[in-house]
Amino acid sequence: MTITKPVNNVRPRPTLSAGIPSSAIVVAVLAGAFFVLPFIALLAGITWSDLPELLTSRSALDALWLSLRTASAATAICIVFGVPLALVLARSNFPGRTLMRSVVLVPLVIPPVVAGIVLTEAFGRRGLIGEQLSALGIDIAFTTAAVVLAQTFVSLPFMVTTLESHLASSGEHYERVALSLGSSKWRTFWTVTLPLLRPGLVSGVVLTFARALGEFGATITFAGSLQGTTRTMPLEIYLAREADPDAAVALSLVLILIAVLVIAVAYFRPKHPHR
Amino acid sequence: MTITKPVNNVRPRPTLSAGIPSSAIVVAVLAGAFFVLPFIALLAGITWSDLPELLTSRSALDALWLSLRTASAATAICIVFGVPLALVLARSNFPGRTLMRSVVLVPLVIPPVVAGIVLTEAFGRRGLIGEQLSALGIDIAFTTAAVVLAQTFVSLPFMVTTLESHLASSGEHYERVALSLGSSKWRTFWTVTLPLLRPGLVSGVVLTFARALGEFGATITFAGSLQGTTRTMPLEIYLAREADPDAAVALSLVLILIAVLVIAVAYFRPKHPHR
Amino acid sequence: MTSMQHSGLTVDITVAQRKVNVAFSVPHGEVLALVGPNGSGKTTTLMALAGWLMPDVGKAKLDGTVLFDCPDPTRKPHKWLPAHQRGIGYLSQDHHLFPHLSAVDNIMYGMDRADITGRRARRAKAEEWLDRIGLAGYGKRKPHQLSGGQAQRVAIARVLASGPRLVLLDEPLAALDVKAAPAIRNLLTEVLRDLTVILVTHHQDDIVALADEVYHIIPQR
Amino acid sequence: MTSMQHSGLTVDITVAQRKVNVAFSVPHGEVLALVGPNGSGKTTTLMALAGWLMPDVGKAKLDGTVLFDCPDPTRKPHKWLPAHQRGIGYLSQDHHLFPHLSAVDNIMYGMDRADITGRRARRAKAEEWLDRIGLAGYGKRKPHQLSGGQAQRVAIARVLASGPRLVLLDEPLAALDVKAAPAIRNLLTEVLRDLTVILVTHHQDDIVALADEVYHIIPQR
Amino acid sequence: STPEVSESDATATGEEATLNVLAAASLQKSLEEISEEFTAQHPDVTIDFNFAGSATLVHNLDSGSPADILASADELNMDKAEQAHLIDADTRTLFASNTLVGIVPVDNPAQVSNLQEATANGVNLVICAPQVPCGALSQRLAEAVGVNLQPASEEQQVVDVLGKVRSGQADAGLVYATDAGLAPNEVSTFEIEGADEELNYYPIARTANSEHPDVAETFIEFVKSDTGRSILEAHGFTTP
Ligand SMILES: Nc1ncnc2c1ncn2[C@@H]1O[C@H](COP(=O)(O)OP(=O)(O)OP(=O)(O)O)[C@@H](O)[C@H]1O
Ligand SMILES: Nc1ncnc2c1ncn2[C@@H]1O[C@H](COP(=O)(O)OP(=O)(O)OP(=O)(O)O)[C@@H](O)[C@H]1O
Ligand code: MOO
Ligand SMILES: [Mg+2]
Ligand SMILES: [Mg+2]
Repeated sequence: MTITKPVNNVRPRPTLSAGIPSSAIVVAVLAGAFFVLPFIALLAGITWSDLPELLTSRSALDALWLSLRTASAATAICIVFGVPLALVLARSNFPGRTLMRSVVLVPLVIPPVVAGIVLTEAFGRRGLIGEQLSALGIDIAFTTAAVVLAQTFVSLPFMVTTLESHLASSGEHYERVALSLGSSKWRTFWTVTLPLLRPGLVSGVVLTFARALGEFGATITFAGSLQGTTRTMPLEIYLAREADPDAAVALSLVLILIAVLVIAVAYFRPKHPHR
Repeated sequence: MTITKPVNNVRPRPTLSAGIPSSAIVVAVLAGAFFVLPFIALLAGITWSDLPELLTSRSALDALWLSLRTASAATAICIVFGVPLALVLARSNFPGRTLMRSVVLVPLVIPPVVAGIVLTEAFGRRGLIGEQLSALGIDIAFTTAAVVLAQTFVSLPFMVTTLESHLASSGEHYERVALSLGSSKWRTFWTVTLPLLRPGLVSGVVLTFARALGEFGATITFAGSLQGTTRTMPLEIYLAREADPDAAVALSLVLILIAVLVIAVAYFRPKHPHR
Repeated sequence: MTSMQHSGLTVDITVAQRKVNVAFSVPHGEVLALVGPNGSGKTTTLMALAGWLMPDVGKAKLDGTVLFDCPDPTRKPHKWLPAHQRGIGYLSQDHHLFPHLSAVDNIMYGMDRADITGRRARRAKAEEWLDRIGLAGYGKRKPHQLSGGQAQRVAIARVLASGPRLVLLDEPLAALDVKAAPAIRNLLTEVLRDLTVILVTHHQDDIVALADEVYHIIPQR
Repeated sequence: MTSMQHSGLTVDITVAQRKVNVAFSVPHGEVLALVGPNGSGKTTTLMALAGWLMPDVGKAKLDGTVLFDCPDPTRKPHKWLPAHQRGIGYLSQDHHLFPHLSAVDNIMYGMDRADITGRRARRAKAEEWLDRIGLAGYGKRKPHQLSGGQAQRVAIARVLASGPRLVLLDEPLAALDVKAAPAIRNLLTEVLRDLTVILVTHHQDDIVALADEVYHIIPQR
Repeated sequence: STPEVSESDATATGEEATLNVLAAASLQKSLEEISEEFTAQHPDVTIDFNFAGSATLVHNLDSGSPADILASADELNMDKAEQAHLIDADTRTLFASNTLVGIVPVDNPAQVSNLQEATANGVNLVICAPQVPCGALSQRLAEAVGVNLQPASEEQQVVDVLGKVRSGQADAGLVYATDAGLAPNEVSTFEIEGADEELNYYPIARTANSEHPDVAETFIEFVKSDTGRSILEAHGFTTP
């Protein structure tokens, strides 16, 4: 056998995947169909000719713009709050950790409308904290800030849970190495913990943003519904549904397109990922 | 210095945590307060004397039992569907993977009521598939099965996203080693992939179960609200709110207690975890 | 062995991006020492043979079975036997013991292939292996509760216990202490007697003690 | 060195669960070879010194500073300096290069402590280190694109470049080839000249070439 | 005067019947009470309710929800059901109506006592969105009275309006009289001039696919009977 000369102009073959059992692929295809079929039903149900008018109506555009702003703000807050919270839950051992972990997940399990009631009792004009804020002249009732607060409240659990499980499964080897190279805890956090947490952050951001974008019950109960100020896309969609369910489905398509865009961006991976 | 004799009756000191920057702890405490305060507001708002009567009413018990059954069934289905789907998304490279990933996340972002409409259009009596099923005498709309279907639809994205990010960040080294020891793909999946996926499964189950337990909009739209058959806790709570918001909050407390229980069980860790 | 064509291993591999290009053969039942400087392609070669990495161009044949045949870097290979059907035991440079299994369960993992049936028979066999590598009594430990050298020895036992036709060992003795190294070397001499083996090592002692032949990889710059 | 009390390292450590019990001292500027069979407690000792693990009972003092003082296994230690304040460079048995950083960025990581300021000065210094370990031109590679021996060398450079007062090396030469091993050994001789060092090794060559003193750990059974 | 049950009816023959009633959520309390009275007289009949917003009910009915009776909170949704032939138009009848009232928190922080004051600057007024029945009614009433509503929020449902005034988030709100009665300790009511001219009507009808048409019609009769009317009135509805 002669030695073949090296080929340089060819994309290198990747390391091989360990493979997936074929029965798992069958189930995956079935499960995929379970998602795709309703999605097709949705597309089939849309009256395409009505779409342009529906989507460019003043109220729809207002709602869309409001939703984008509030969901982005809520996601940003969830990152700022969620990362430290997940760190503390995953890597410290204070008493009451399990309790804290459960409390963080409460907004996930209570119906959103109840979340709205609870938020009112805490941050409303007569609420535990709201009253103090009111005295200081800060009134968030019926403002866009209330929308962001509601969205943050219901979506933070996704961020925290996702990040915590990633931190727990990745261990602290690299952090220890960094400290032994003289790096402070603060610097280690920024240069080691956070970059290595990337896959967790991506999935956390996707879940959080999606949940914030779809939030309805807590928003309407706590923040109200006024065009341009508090009426986000889901509220607009619900209102549209009263008169015309097809319009509701069509408006949902916009939400879906945004979600698809966000997901595509979030999952975009650099060419040479580290494993 | 004399050599101290070994101490055997003492719990071994654990390997040290790499530590958390103190500013992160401050933010975590703030974020924790953000969750705890509404929770306290919630507890403060409950009229404890009304509680026993409220919680032992026939309709509340029916709803509770129904919620537990359906949410458990939905979680089980999400595991069966979610694991293969996540595997395929994380470890294969078929064209349209990003599209598939987005489609899987669609139920997350559309408002639940729209999810209900879409499910009707797919699985309802006149739906794409529902029609065929109807012809076979299978009618799922407005049955308990419809509740499970609705819950599965809205909560599967959590399972898939969580598992996928775990699979992506853990790599395939151990799977390769197993294959090289002659283990089939199928056995490798059960003996290596799945056990190592444990932290992801735990957080996936927690998120999925919580979301299924709290599901309202898709259920009422696709399955209706019939006591004992389709009226789950969130629907019961929603009805209670009409007359008495305090009752709604009190009923939510039951959901919260269940969630806390599930979370405590899910996060229970064996004494000597492998890192 | 007379007929190298039909028995033993023949290899010819090119991985362009890593500047690796090797071609050699190992007669059935012999031990080939694969030596060369760091980065010359020893691990790359073993990975290709184990089925963890696809070479750009290459072909390998073991005892008459074609393991893979990749004539063209731009096309799918003519043949590509998946890793678990090759009958090859590979001790990688990082041992990768399964973190969720105890030492004894790690050793038992590959025994399917070794045709040892029955849970009790397997466990007995695994305990025997533990004894042979000087770690009797350590069976219940999880990998992270073992020292570097202990883990390395368990990994060696795991590969050998799986009954491979071809054994690939990437620096098996690197982490071992002055007593264990010769002991394990003796063990290898005994166990590997009838097997076809590729041994990667940087140590003359290993070559002298274990190898029938040596293949030097000369790096291309 | 005359005053061992005030300069250099004194150690006395007990980790009951691992049956580890060591006590020794290293004068400032000398190299102590820490040898002993697999599982005797070499890595455990280094981890305690580096601040990765708390001994049940123990005390260590470096150049007059108490690193830790744990008189009672049931109580909090009297003193416990956190890892990043000890000025200790630790090359662990698994090198743990940061997977998200390139080779050159890995080497630059600890230069804060070495008081090299300015990004360009650091980069230049790191390139110099790459050259010294024979890997000029490999700076942009991520760890998973390096061979075992190459990664090991980068890890050595990373520790040395961080300017530690005390250097702990756990089998630094294990993965190195026949040419690199002596070359790195020479490098170490040169770099470690004025530093206090503990070197874990199983190889007589290393001891002869590098060590001023040897401490044998005799395992307790 | 309870209507006589005909001999051909399922209940009379001892055959068991279950009625499925799709009803607007705001009717929950009154219909449940009425059904208790009804089943006391007809022990073989069981009544299962499906309470939701009226739009949801019509959607449910359209997609095959088992149902014998539809009771909606507005005529618009009943019209939709009729157009889709989901109900038997001959059985459709109005059985109750509702008027709008103004509500304020009991301590009335903004000192609101009529609709004009409720629309003043700096008063947080909440109403229903014009797309839903109570909002449409509010709009008509405001026009009739000649005020310009400047709400802080346009809610999707009456309960949301009530909830916001109840919790003190809002200073005033417009709700149905029946809703105002749900929280007598937390909100005070003020009358709106001309409100009794603008009514919201509740229609009820037997569905087209009812499995027990006779029992269903008997129940509808019962809702409209004196017993039914007195229960509805006790909950704040006006009856025809
Ligand atoms: N994923 C990768 N991408 C690109 N180059 C790689 C990758 N992995 C390894 N290399 C390069 O390929 C060459 C061969 O590496 P290999 O691991 O086969 O060396 P080796 O002979 O096993 O060396 P060692 O003795 O250090 O283990 C090296 O120059 C290495 O830097
Ligand atoms: N997490 C742990 N829990 C319990 N025992 C452990 C743990 N880690 C290590 N050990 C045990 O402690 C002893 C000392 O281990 P250590 O890693 O210090 O050995 P070593 O001298 O570095 O050995 P080697 O030469 O193999 O690297 C060993 O017997 C080992 O099995
Ligand atoms: O009873 Mo309704 O349809 O929510 O106004
Ligand atoms: Mg190698
Ligand atoms: Mg060691």
